[in-house]
Amino acid sequence: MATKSFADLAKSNASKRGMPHIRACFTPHPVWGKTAEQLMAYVEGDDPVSGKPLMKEIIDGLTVPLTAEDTKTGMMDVNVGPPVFGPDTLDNLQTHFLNNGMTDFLPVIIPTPEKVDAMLKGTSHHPDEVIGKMAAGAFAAWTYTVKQVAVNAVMAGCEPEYFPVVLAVASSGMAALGSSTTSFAYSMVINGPIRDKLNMNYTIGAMGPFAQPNATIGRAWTLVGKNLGNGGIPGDTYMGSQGNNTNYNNIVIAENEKDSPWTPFHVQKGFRPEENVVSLFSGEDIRQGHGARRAGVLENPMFDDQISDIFRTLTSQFDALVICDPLTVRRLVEQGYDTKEKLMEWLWKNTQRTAKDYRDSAFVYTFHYPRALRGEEPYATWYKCPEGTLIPYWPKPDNIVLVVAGGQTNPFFQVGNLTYRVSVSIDKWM
Amino acid sequence: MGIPAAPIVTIAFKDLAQTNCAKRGMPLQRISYTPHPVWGKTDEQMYAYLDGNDPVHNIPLMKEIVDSLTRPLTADESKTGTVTPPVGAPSFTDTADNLQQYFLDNGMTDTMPIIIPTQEKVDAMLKGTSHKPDEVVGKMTPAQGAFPAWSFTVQQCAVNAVMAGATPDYFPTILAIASTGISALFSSTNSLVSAAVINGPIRDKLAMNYGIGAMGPFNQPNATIGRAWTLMSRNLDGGGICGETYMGSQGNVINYSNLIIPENEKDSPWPPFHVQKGFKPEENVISFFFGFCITQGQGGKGLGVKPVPLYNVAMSANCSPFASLFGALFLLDPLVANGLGDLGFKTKDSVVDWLQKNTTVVVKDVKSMLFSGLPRGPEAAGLTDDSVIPKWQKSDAFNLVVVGGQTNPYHQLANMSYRVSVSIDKWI
Amino acid sequence: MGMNRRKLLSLIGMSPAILAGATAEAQSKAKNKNGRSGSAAEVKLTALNPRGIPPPITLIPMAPRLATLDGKTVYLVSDGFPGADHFLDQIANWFKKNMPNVTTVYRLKAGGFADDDPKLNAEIKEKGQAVIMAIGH
Amino acid sequence: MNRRKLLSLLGMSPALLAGAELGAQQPKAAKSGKVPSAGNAQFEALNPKGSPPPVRLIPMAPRLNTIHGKTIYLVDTGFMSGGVLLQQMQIWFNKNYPDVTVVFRKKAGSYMEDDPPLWKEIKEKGNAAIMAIGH
Repeated sequence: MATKSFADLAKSNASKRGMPHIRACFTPHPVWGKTAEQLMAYVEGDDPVSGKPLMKEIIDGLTVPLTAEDTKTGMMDVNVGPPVFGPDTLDNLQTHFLNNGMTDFLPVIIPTPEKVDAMLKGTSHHPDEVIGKMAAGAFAAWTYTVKQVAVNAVMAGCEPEYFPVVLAVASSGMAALGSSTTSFAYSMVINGPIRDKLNMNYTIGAMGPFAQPNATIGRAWTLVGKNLGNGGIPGDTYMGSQGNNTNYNNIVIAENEKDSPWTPFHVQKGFRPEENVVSLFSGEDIRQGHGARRAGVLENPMFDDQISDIFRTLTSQFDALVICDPLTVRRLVEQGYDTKEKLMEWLWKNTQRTAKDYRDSAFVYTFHYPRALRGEEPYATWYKCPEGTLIPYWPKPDNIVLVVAGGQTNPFFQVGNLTYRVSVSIDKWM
Repeated sequence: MGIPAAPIVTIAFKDLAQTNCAKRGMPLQRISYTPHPVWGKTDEQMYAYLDGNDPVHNIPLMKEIVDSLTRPLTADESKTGTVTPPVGAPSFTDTADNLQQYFLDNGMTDTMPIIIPTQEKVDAMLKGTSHKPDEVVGKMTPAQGAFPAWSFTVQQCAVNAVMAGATPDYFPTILAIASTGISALFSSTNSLVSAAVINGPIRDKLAMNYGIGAMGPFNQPNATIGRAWTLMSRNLDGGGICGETYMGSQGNVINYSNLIIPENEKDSPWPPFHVQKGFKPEENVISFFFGFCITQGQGGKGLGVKPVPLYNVAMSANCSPFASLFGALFLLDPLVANGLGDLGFKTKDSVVDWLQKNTTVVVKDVKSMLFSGLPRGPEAAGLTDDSVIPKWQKSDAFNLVVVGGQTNPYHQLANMSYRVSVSIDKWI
Repeated sequence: MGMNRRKLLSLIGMSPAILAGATAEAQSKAKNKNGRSGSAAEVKLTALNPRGIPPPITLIPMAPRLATLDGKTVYLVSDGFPGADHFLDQIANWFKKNMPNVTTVYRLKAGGFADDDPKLNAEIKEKGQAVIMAIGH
Repeated sequence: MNRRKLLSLLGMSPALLAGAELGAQQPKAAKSGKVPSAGNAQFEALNPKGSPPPVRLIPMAPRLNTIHGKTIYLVDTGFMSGGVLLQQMQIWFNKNYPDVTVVFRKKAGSYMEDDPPLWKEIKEKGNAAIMAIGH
């Protein structure tokens, strides 16, 4: 029994898991926040989807004998259409891709065999090599080959030199359009010489629509999520109630290594400086640092304090990805933070809240409380200690990621409420 | 002024200074540069700038300044008359692939694939409006006062609309956007962003998405109207050139497609946004917002485990990351709008009044902020460090719009202020 | 400092390719990396220019230079960006040390970065012979 | 439920389902009538989709002939207020089916996690289960 908003999802999910005729029934939506009386009215009322009395439908579902269809066994293939569309005009192909949910509703480069072959020259891997599995949310994971990724890279507008980065991202299996009622955001940080080889932008306008590699690699991740992971179908494999604008191109950050005195992010994760690496994040959003309590102070701006101040506005269900302009980093180094680790440690120690505020947060109850019950630390302690105890926002300093990007027109920083997931070598896909 | 002047600019603004001088009629101005920044440097460090070299011309800075005030002018430096910067040929002819490359290489796109704007496609787009192709729609500049405003015609808007992937029945909305002259790529060292809320029957006529995934990449009108705005902000006013007409130090991902928000009027308990602004319900209207960023509204407390979530408390708490330079634009899922009704907030004004009074800051926390929003003049009398005051003095800093597919009672919150509403019907 | 037309106009934010007004063909021939030249791919299209109409620019002749700064009064003007006042103080110190008979006068321009300050301009015109202005961050 | 409706539930649009050649269901010519010479040049495009795994069908468990005298488990998956809804259902059963034994249980872990001990208990002591999922 689910709520009305999940009707399509419930039926399609049941089908995908092998029970297409499951007798699901629905109550009005939502249940959360309704009083006992309002919920009794749900029980005594009708199923808003079928129009029949809810309880009668439940009892029938448990007692009406099964049909032949209900007891079928065996395997059922899922059809994704022909390997090739056309021949047809460019306009008709553009319309076909658009009308069949294979795009982000913006124009694509039509993936002709010539263009896909040109893209495949960007890697040494064989076109038929299966490189990953991807599932949008709790659905069956689809598999995909180098060539299938290449089709999506062409559509996004990538050049063949970008293909190893797209392959590295696709090989992670991390869907860019995960399905949850929360509208998630996704980010990738790129390190190593490839940033300059591809002419990525990590200075003025770094995260904006100003550089082809940044834009099209980010966009390819969304198209891969849609076409290779069957994600992004509103009401079915995408349930984000309001949607997230960053899903168009995702938050692509090439670290500004040359203007940064700190170790690059991939070296922190154990890679050598000359290796090309892409690191993936997922979470809520990205906000600017202007709301910090000492933002814009002229003398001695104390950016450590400002960053910590913004942290208290995040949800600790996700970690923090801080993107500092080199000017901000220069001030932080002058304050004594000559390494990222020193600042991560200070931020972790000095961003605290009471155990009561922690337990009050909705997300924490849904995701951390069950882990606390199983005795998993630090959640068990955070749920047992007295309400007034000051506890850190995150379990450890590593939950805070510092990355440098910006063109030094002003000492700014932005904070993503985003969790580090995985780093993948790009060189492996050259 | 008729008196020789020697401008000194920090090196980060080199391109901007040169092109700005050129655009204002003095392309050969003798500019000197210091290392960047000056802000926050000690007196000794600054004196070292003077003793050192101009990092661009590699000659001693002070010697250069004195020289630029005394070395006689060249002929070019005293020229008068006018010059019109060219914008290239009216059309370009090549294969589809080469044109795609040409538009990209010459900074006419957002670096992503476009629909090649052929005459046929532009003529088809022009059928979306009754206005003549050569009618001047308005003026636009990447930043008021900093750059001269360009003008543009219906046809030039149509070219950008085709490139974005829009269809002719989206064109009136795109023209309405252009007519405001608001650039989506506003140039400031801050990386600012724009939003546009759409009201009226046109939302359903164009099958816009105001349900599940409304602000994500799941709908053609939402996506292409927003993208057209960015393309127009590049091409119609020479904007979006990093280091010259776009100075955002880190850039902002929202600039790709901007926040195009069709309001979910049918599931909302309140009058639509445009009716609040004095338009009739059946009018098609687009309202503009401008600011720093948008958050998922999950950080604040108040959405706790209590049986009935305190939406108003959560909304107020979620304002904490924002500076008061811009206001708070709440994008409420219908579940939250209706949930507020259950909590006794029957009208938008009742919510806004509660928020304005209860979203507070302590004076000592904000007084050192550049954008502190502290009241000046009489209201500031009697304020001490520990006084608790509203974060925003006036309730028009708060705007509420309903959008979402009711899969969860969430709200998103943009640190943005309302600017203007314009009619779309005018451009049909 | 002679400046040819291309360099001058490229300063106004136009990339050279557009300046020359050349057709796309000449520009992107080398860049056609996108696969074989089958007949369909070679078909030519004509695309319209998406740009708006920039206003004409009135050239302003630069003011005649001074023969020398000795004995002159130089106004040091800040546009109000943080640190500019300190910076201009150092310039005043430099003049005191290296060109003692140059008189420097510090003024903060009124209004925001981009606002004009006619009152200040009038004062400078009346009492000063040169200006050094600090702009930026 | 015909094959088309079933498969469209799997997120495939009808056009794809039919696997029809694109050419076969040609959208009408460009609206502007005169089709430009370059515009009708023909191309092929590759399908960008990945490869979904086949789905293993699971037969549904045989139904009860009646719920009278039976034991029904009400399982709360941990969604906000889900438990409150099921408690109302318990009251409803007590009023309308007094001879039906109703057992309320909260599934362990967050909503996507399995709870084998609970399934085992329901299998042993229960005859049917009603599960509340969603917000």
